Amino acid sequence: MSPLLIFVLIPLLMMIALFFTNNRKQVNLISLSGSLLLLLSAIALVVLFWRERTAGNTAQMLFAADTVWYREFNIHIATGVDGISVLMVLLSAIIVFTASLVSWRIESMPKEFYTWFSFLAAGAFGFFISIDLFTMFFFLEMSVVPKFLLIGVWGSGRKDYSAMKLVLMLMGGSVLVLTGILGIYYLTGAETLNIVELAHKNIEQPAQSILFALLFTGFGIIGALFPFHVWVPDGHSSAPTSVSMFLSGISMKLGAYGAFRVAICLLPEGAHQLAWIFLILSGFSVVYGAFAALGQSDLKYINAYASISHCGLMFFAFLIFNETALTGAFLQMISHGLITALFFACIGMIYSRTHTRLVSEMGGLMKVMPFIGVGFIIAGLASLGLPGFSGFVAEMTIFIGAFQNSGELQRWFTIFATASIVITAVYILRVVGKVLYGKQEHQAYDSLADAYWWERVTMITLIAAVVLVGTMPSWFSNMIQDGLAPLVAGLVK
Amino acid sequence: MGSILENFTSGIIPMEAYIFVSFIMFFSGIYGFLSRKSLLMVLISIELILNSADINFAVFNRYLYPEHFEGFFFAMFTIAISACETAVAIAIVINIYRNLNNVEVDSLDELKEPEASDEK
Amino acid sequence: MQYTLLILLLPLLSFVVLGLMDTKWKARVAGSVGTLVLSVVAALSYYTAWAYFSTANVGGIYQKIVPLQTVWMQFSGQLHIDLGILLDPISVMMLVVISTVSLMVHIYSLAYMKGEKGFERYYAFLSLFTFSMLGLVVATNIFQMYIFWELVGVSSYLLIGFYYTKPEAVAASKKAFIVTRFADLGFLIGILILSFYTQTFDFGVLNSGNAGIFASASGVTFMGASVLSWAMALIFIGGAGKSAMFPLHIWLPDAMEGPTPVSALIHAATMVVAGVYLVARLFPVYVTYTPDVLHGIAYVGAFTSLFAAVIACTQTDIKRVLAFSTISQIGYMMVGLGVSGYGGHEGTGYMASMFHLFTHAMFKALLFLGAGSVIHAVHSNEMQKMGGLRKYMPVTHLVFLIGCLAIAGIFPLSGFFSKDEILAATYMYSTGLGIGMSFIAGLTAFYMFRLYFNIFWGKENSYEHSPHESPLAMTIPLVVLAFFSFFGGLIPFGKFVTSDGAAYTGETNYVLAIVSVLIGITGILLAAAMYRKKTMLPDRVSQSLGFIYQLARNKFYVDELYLFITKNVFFKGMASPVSWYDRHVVNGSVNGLAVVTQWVSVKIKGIQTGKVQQYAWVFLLGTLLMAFLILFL
Amino acid sequence: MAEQIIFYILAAIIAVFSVMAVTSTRLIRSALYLLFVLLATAGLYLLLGYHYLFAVQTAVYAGGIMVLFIFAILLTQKPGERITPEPLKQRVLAIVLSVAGIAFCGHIVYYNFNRVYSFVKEAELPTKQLGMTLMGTEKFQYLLPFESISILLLACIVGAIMIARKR
Repeated sequence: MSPLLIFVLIPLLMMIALFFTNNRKQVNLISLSGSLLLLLSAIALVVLFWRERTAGNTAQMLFAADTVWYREFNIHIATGVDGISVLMVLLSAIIVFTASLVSWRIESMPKEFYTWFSFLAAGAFGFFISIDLFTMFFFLEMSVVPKFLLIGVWGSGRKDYSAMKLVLMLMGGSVLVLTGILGIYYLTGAETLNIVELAHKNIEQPAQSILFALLFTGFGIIGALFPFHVWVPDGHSSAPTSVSMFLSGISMKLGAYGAFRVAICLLPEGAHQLAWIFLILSGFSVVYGAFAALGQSDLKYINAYASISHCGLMFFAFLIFNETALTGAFLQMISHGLITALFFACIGMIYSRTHTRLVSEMGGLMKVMPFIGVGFIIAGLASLGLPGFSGFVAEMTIFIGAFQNSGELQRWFTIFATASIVITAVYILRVVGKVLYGKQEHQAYDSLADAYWWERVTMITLIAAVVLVGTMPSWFSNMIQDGLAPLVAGLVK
Repeated sequence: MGSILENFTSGIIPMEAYIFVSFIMFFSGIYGFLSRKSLLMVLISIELILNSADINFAVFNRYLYPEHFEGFFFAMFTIAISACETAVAIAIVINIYRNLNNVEVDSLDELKEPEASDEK
Repeated sequence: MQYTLLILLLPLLSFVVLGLMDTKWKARVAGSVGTLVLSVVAALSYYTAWAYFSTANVGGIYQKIVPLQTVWMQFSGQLHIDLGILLDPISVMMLVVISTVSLMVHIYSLAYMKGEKGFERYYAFLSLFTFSMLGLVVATNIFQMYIFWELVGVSSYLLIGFYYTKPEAVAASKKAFIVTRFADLGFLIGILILSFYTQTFDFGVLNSGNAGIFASASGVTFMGASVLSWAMALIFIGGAGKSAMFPLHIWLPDAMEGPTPVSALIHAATMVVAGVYLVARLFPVYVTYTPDVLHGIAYVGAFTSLFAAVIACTQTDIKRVLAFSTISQIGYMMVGLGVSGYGGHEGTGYMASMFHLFTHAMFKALLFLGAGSVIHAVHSNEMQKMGGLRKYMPVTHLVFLIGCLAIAGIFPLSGFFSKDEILAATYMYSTGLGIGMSFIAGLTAFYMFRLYFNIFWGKENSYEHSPHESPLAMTIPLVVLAFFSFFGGLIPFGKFVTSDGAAYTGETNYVLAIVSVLIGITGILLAAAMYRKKTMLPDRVSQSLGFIYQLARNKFYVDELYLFITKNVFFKGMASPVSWYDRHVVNGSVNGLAVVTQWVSVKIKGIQTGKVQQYAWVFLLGTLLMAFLILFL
Repeated sequence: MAEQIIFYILAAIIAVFSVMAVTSTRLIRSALYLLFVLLATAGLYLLLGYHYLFAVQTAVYAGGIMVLFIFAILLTQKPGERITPEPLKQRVLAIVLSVAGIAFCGHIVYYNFNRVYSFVKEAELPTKQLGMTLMGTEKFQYLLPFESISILLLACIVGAIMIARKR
């Protein structure tokens, strides 16, 4: 058993503990202490990881452990972390912690809500720490199903429709992923499912391209790649705040992470063969998402389309195949996860007070709730790529990396994608200007409360993380490059 | 048919004759099962089918393995089972009659999703 | 000289502390803290300037000093983003300008912003801006510059939108940010192209004159121009956006919705000249490798200058007049750079441009703060509501007059010297352009004195409560700035700031100087004739000009054009169709898939009639067929 | 010779009354025809020398089951009521299938039976041997099925009462 499995165990234990609770206070206590424990473990993991590395441990995966689960099909519970997964675990821990806090006062059935939320968290953590394709898939699925309940029961608006759509589309993605995984397994001789070992095996060419297309599309659906993004706007807008945060903060990253770890790293030739298609799709996705965000009137829709735009940039960077762009892609994953979580948290707080998410219904809220307003503005500025926040670092790394690619297509699309920074600025400022500034739309808004302590903790945690990434990017890029170093050799032609 | 006629004179009733009788009974049963609306008629058809099977059991036993009793006993068991089946089935029929006031097969679609019948 | 780091860190610290304390501190405390920090910064800047100019001159050439440099972000390959401090004549000069004006604005605001809601926030933002602007000028590499470039943009956004309950202010701040952001896109792409070919961001390397680093770009052309020209032109677009060059100037007049001291600091003295500074920073590259772009810069500058000057003659909002005058003067600086050559006498334009930047910062800040003082007294921006104020506000009147004389280029005020150098360089480059610039100088004198006479002379309005001189905290900065505006021109600038670092003394072209002064005086006299007393003359003139007057009055309808483009092309033509497409086509196809699935399921469900006999029939038929198949096939 | 004649009479009864049983429009008549068929079948068992089976068939089927049928018919049907004929399509389909089945099976029987059988001319099976076989636990002895059937019967009795009782 690997020590890493505590990241799965803690949420599961939380579920058991939640089963025995019988009032809101106990539920809150358990969810807070559990998620705090997760956050502390994640920080401890980062420290331990870095200590191991500086002590000279050069293994690709640290804290690796491997337990046979089902010998016949070589299914193992294999866990291990490199620099990238450590950061992903940290990101997940931050989001889970803040998302648990945001739903502090969820109206109905808190016990059940947190139970399913913990289950979701267990899936996400498990995905990031596993290095076995089957375990990965197992955890991926684990993080899909609870979403149906969380959105369908605790959501708002057209929640049944959205929950159904989201889960069906994610399942569709999973099917493609599963097909791809089986393809990899059998075409490499049905010996192992461990991604570290699989990386040394070769698959013949036409098969590689087909498998790559399957896997990249599958993970692309999960990661909201155009034109498979349609679950994002509906899903995000119907989900309760903390689930929105989880969805865009972690779920979409599962797709991107998988696309890189599985599709690109295991099938490099197929990736090179088909890169141009997905490059065009993702480059288009960036600008398309931004434009679509511009045309929305619902806050959550705006942010959902913004997420599509930003996630498109991650996929775009993956397909550039150089270390700088890949570093940027992972920075973007972290950055977008944090920023969008902050954004959704603020939107949720505003929604819970004004009971509307329509931009036209709001105005002058800055005066009423300055704390939330400042958080919202910071989220906006970070999202439009202001230096000092994580978004800038990530986007610039991607753009610089992408432009270093010698391909004409890649460079033209980089220029195309940079246009998004202007459009992003337009829709962000439009929203900020309309929602927070200007004159108050309704007199009733006067009596609204500013952020409560749990909301303040949420926002401060997220803002601190965003600023930390934005000002000390080299800490993070070093971690990422540590993970990339063994992988990138096989990728860069 | 030639051999059957030939056997007619040879003194031994041929096995085919028995089998053929059971076929007629069997397919009459099939016809009844498929075509009749009344549940009781369906039950009667089932009795015919079971009975034809009994004949086959007995005939095969007698002609092919006269020293054994499998066919014999299974025919007997089948009779017992058909008795059970009829008892339960008739209980059900009576119950249905109480609820629906008729015993037609087509009226038994309570378990089906109603909208599909609307579309029909 | 590592203490220069403090120049950056102190304002940042002040921002963080003030920002975090927010309303927990009393307004006065916050203001004092901000001002105190800034005075320390200013003192450090002066000391740096003194130390730099007294020690860095080695062999007659001012060296570039990099006291601090740290790798902020290492990319694979050779590229890395550094954060560092670069001291050379222009950055040191900018340090002095920024810290001086910023300090003056800090002091001035203590009185001007007194009692405003969000006073602490205001000081926090001022500190943020000062930090960003200082960081911009000392940037050691183009990417660091871009980082701070964005930061000044956002500080400008926050300060313009300071009165966030006022819709105009919100709209103006949004406009300012988006327009400059759009220009920054050009800047960013320029950086990407440049870094792709040169594999460096570092100014030291780029400006080293080493042709080797541009070798890989040679011969690469795109649409008839070399790729390097494209890169440098795109970078200039970034500068043009910040410096409000035509056609990206539209945000600057609107930006006057912000508090007046902010206009003085950001939109007159410092941030708007960042574009000029950017071109100056990369001047060796422009002049050596892409002279075509440099010529383009000259013409863009000249056109903008004329364009803005014409508009300035027709505006009635005093801050807007000043804003257009700023645009016009920045155009001057661009012309100066554009016509310049490299080194020695050839580089007069460069020196003159920097000189003008310096003097302009002083007298334009003075003018804005003076205008602020007037607005403070009259509570309006409109010229019509003013008049005859010289009696009520003697100090303001005096310093405003000095500012106007300086900008009009009257000897011996600072504006005369710098403007004269630019004109000299322009005549050296092209006589036609020179005559144009001289004409603009006359226009400048005219509209500035139109402003001056309208405020301080003319008919005396009946004021609701009689205007009074501003408090000491406001007049002291005015006097200090007036002092600089008056005597700033006497600094032998050519000794300190030149294109190649080597000092030289330009010989004065007396004919040109005298002619310029005469043109200036003509403009002043014209303005005096029209506006000193209330006459019908201005109306008659505007009526005789008719159409052209209306055009200029409405700023040549550029705003309307932009509005049309953004509303109809951007929103209606792009955003709405895209979101419609997404909702209906992409989303619709997914939903369509669901509908098809459901349809098929309903159809298949029809087979499941629930009729036992049908099932049995099918079952038996199947059995029969299978038996048939098994036995006979 | 007599056996043959008896057989063909029985066969004719079975064939005719089977068809009539499933085509009659009156339930009570159908039940009666079924009774004839069952009795004729019992006669066939007698011909085969299975006397005990004959007895069981007569007692259980003709006696027990038919009584149940008749009661059920009388309970659910008004006297003299005719069943409205089923749709032609349904009947035709059923006939097609049945005839096809007969043709198919008849074809198999006709071409594949080679009289490998031997008919044992023993008058009757001794009932004692049957009893021993039924109660024995050796090979080819049937205690276990017998017990299973008993339990099944019991379960059916309980079940039938449960279903049919008035609530």
